Amino acid sequence: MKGNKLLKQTLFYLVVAGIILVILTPIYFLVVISLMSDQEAYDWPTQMVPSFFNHFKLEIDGNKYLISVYSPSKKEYVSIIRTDNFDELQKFVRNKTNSNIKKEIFDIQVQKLNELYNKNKEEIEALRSQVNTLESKLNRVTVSTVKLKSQLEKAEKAGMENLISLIKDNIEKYEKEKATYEAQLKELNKQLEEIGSVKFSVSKNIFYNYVRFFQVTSNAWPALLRSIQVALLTVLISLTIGGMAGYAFARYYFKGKNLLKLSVLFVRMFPGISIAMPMVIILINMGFYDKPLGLSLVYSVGQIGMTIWITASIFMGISTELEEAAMIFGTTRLGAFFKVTLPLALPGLAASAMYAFIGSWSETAQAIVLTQFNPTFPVVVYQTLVGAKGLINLTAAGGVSLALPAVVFTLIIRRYILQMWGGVRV
Amino acid sequence: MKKLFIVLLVLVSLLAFSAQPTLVVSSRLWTPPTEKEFIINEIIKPFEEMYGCKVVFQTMDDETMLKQVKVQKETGKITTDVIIAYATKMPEWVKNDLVVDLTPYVSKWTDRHFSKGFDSMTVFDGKRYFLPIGADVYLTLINKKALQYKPADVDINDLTWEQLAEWANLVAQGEGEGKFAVTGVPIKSLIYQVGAIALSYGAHWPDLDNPGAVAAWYLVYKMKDAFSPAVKTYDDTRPPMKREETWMTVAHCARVGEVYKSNPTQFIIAPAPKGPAGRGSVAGTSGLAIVKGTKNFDLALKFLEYMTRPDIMVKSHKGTGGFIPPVDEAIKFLGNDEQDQVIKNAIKVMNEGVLSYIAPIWKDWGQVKLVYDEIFKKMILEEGKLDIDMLELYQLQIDAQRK
Amino acid sequence: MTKTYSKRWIPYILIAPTIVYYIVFWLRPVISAVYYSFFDENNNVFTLNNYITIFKDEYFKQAVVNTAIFVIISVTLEFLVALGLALIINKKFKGANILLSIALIPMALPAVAVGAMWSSGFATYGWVNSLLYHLGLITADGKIVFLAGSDFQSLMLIILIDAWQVIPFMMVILLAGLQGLSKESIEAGYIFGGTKFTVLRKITLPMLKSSIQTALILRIISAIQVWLIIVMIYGYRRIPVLLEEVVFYEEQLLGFYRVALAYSVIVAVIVSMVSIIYLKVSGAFEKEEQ
Amino acid sequence: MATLELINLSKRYGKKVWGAKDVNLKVNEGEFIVLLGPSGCGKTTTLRMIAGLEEVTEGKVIIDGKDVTYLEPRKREVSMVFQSYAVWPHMTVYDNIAFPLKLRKMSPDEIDKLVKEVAEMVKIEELLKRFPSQLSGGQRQRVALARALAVKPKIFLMDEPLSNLDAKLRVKMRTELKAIHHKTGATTIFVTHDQSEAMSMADRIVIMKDGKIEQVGTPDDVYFFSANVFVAGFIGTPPTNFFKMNIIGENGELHLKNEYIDIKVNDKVRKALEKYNKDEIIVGIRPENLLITDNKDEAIFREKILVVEPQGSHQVIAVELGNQIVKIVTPAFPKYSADELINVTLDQERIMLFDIETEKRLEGI
Repeated sequence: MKGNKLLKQTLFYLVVAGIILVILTPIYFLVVISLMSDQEAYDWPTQMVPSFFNHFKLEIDGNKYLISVYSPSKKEYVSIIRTDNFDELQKFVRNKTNSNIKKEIFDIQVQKLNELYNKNKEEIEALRSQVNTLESKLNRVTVSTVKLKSQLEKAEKAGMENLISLIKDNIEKYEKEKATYEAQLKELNKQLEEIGSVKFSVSKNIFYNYVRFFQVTSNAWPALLRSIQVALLTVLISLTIGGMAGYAFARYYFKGKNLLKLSVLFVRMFPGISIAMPMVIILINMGFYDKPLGLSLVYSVGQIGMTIWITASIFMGISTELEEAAMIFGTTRLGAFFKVTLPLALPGLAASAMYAFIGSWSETAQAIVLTQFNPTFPVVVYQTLVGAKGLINLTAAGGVSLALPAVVFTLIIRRYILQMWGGVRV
Repeated sequence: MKKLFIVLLVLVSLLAFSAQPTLVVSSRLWTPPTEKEFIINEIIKPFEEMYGCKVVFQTMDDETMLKQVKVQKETGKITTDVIIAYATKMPEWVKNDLVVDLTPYVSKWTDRHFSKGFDSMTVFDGKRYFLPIGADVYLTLINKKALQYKPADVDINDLTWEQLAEWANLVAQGEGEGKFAVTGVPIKSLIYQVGAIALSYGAHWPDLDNPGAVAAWYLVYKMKDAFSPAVKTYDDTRPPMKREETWMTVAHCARVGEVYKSNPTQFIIAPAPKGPAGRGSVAGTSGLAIVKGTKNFDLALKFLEYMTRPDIMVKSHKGTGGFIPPVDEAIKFLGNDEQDQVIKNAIKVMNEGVLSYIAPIWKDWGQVKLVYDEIFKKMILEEGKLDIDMLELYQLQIDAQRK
Repeated sequence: MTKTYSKRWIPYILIAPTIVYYIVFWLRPVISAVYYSFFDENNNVFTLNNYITIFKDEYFKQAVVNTAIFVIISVTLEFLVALGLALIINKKFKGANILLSIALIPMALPAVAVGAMWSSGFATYGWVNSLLYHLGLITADGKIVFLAGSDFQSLMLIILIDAWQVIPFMMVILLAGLQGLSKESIEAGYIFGGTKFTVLRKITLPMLKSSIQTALILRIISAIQVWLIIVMIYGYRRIPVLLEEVVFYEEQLLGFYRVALAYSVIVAVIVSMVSIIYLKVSGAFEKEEQ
Repeated sequence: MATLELINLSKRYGKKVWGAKDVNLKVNEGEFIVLLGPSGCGKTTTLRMIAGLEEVTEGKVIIDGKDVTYLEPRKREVSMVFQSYAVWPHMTVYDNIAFPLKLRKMSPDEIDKLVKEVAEMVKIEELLKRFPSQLSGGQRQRVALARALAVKPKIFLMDEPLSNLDAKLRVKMRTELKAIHHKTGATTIFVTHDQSEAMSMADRIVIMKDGKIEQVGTPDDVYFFSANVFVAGFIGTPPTNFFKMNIIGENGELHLKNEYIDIKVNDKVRKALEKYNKDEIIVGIRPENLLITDNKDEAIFREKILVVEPQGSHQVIAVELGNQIVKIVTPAFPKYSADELINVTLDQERIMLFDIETEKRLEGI
């Protein structure tokens, strides 16, 4: 019996752990990718943790330096650039690996490398030419093998038994040959690495993507402030207007109450995207276009309904008698509201405000249409990300920067979220 | 929580606004953050210093730009001064009377000649509305890993479509999965990728009912196993190429250029492959134009003059993706640097190639694109059967989009 | 009788701002959208062509079917999982609060982040396969091509991705409802011989009805209007759904803005009908009338 | 201290439902009035109309000769103790009491003095710094009381203030409230549904039913001279036994008779019945007025005991007549037990007769 209970409990916690994993894994990877360099982010398999150091290999090839970086995924060095210009190399390596190679370190390594190279010059050249021959041999064998394989498929389809065995023999022969070449090549490369290259490690700037994201996102800071402005205005508008209606819902009976209650749903029924254009015209005529206020006026349309529901449920939780007591003891109806009901509703209202805040914080689709020179933060992030299609790590950094405030706010109001939704009814 | 609000309010109220004579430039070109950074710092800054003004350089997609300016016109409050739009959208700009006819001003500039090839897109009824900038063609991009499967007789810089197809098939056979990338998501660039082949085979692109087009689709059909299995979801060839999910592609020079420049030791860049009719590629260009009704016309004109100066053109095009400067004089300013690879290859295609442009004869180009997307999905990916009769039926859909 | 002290007007004063606001910022644009959906883009004459274009479009039927499938499966799935989660969190156990905190995170993520997360995840060389590889579940050659499935499979994938983000929202509403239930009535269920399942089905759920209604109706309305996540992962027209088509007509094609408006009207009509049917069937109207 | 007058006070909800109808009441200075009645009888509505919390449909509320019917609550100079106490949870006890005073623009010193004074009066001096959430129900009740006292109102309104307390505390508070009233002499309107509360505290009780006043009177009045069947039935525990009886003249004597009971009336009753010209009548007999006797001849009925409920000081005996349970209260001794056959007679001095149709009490008895 006891064992049974233990088993049940373990099972229960396993389920809980499973749920947490399912929720967190994608977010975890988004964060990990945002901390990875361009080189790491596109390697397969994606590493479970971002690296904190980059290991470089420097070689001389022709008159130029060839620099490679160690890829933990491939477990080998991957060449990244060949150049004779240090500034170019430094800039490239920084963008590619998020490591800044200092001139002094590079010079020391170059000196070492030159010594090594001068000492083994002939050997290196010989090895390199051997590698080249081997590579072309390998190429020939590979191509032949693959061609034979596709012939084999055709033969098998046609059922030509005699050909099949013939081809198979050939493939076997080629593959053996290929294996030898590969082994030799590996050996040669290893020798070449020993006598012709220097290796060194440089720490990686783990937050480089974030720094870079804010660098390349024009006007990120003003946009951020503007976003806060828009969100606060949205909160203000939706909370005053929606809060008033919410109070009416909680305290009074009036005609059309049910209809208005459902209007929250009606507002959601017409696709918001399609009214964005008429909205632009309205806002321009009112002089609010491309202004934070204009944007918050639009956001509030969606938020007011929710605020009504939520505030109504909050106000319903506050006894009318408290208000009546205040009225008896000397306040006006309004005074009773401000001195008694409002302070009591404040935590719930704050939560509802945060809700509206988050809602307007991450909205992109309408903001793109409704702003021009004064975009909100999500819009600049979006614009950067559209351009950064081939830079998933930068995209991830942008996404995380955008998500972070919203997530933090959500966690702050977590305590109140349930209270907010407590009395909400369709 | 109260305190938090107060702090935020103070922060917001600290927001200062600066008032300066400013030129607003909206561009669909140079959207990648790195490119935008380069243009702002290396190209626009000198201009600002030269004329003591401020330039707001915004990047956005063509549709948003058009929508914004349309609304500005409708409400009579023009705030955008200069736009950089793509060729396919130019007719819309002209039709809606949103841009200024630049012919009288441009004719006075003697130090530059815009590439004739793009006149069909930028000049309407003999009036030049757009100054071409950032032209594009298609280029081949190969990951060096594919080299091991390269048939011996193939010269990458003189590749034919047949060779590329064979090579791609060998890679697929050897690796067990297709490694060739095209953009399989609708309304993206598939029509140009197939167009490059079709033009190489002498097709009258984008029509489907001619031998060249059939030959092109036949080639695509032969490559049906060479496409990456996830090709249907590529809206851009950059991520799969960088991820090494695919090893080969023929794509827009800017995209290809970006991937190439992300690791020049890993990739090989080459002109688009050849066919019996030559090196086919669809070409396009973006264009600078001045928005009608701008209050800063003089400054805007100065900006256009500056941006299209051959040396500035080369500088801006070299510093960014892989677009081609569409002024004849630009070639003089190109060096022999390895970094010029992309532009050089692109110019090679532009000079030698069988080029075609998107003619302004379509009601809606997106619908034409969709036809290609559908053929690719249905015939190549799903059924694996090339049906020439069906091509003729699809031609009817294309014809329906003709004005 | 000098002054009439009446407060009957107070509620109307309180709701007036909301109504005015809705009229100015919602009804006006909606009416103009509906109005223009009946007019030709070029020469502004009355026409039904915008609607005819849609009904003739073969993607329209597909969009309706796909949307229906999406709504039915995703709402059912999300509801069941959300209910399960809510029941789990509602149990007082160590870490229930942590679980709630974590469960709320997806709700707060902006679309941009979600798009980046999943498109980098479900790419064949993305992190999902990497994770499976690290866990030893697949080999380097055995990568699962998530995005290459048939249209139906793709739709299912979208449903899963969407569920990941939407479940917390439903869970919060249900959990709030659950916490508001009186413990005694549920305990009474056990006392009088109910098993866990019967108590859940016969007592807890019926008592939770209005929370369930709220969660479902909000979810159904937004599920009919799903599009962004689909476009972010599959692009336009691979899995046509209603709103994706609206956006497609509006943003991707030139000169189809009014068709897009007409499409919106159709979507709005569909959403309203579904909502009304739902509210009727679930009995929300009757409750209102009491 | 003030007088209060309600003239034809009515409250209508919607089109037909009356919360209170034609309530007329005159309250003298310093009087302790209890509004008593079952739930939904309109007593709270009436109280709220006096307070100004409920809109008056018709009629007038007059305080100290001044018509306040349409005055805001705060201008009526009344104070109130609510059923749920309505102690503001976001203020300390001190602030709760001081808040109304601040609103009256009193000086801080004055406020402090007053707060201390009332706190002492209700014995919560040591709780002043606490928040309501840290108080027990009884303590909160005292806070509400202190708050109401502090403002020195013209009229003191109490809406079932004791109903949320446990039984023992309720009885204790009763005494305290009464004492405080005695000390302050404030005109008080007290709403309750508990008749023992009403009886023990009220100077006068107003009994209401369905929005109307049934009877106004001192506790003794309403108990001994209940105006109608409802009041007679409502007041008193166990409730009055009612019998529908026929008036029959036999051998020159008048009998009230039904299937089980036969009462030979005395002169006083006979006199009262003279003006009554209907055949049937309702007879109300309080349980303590039914007496158990050994004398068979005196008995009005004879029946087996159904149940005996000992109460310590007395015992309640139930017998079943047909399907009507009749209750009898007798002293603690002698003890009776179930199934015992008893003879029951009555104290005719305390018999109550009601008109069969109007249910009103016959005059003169």
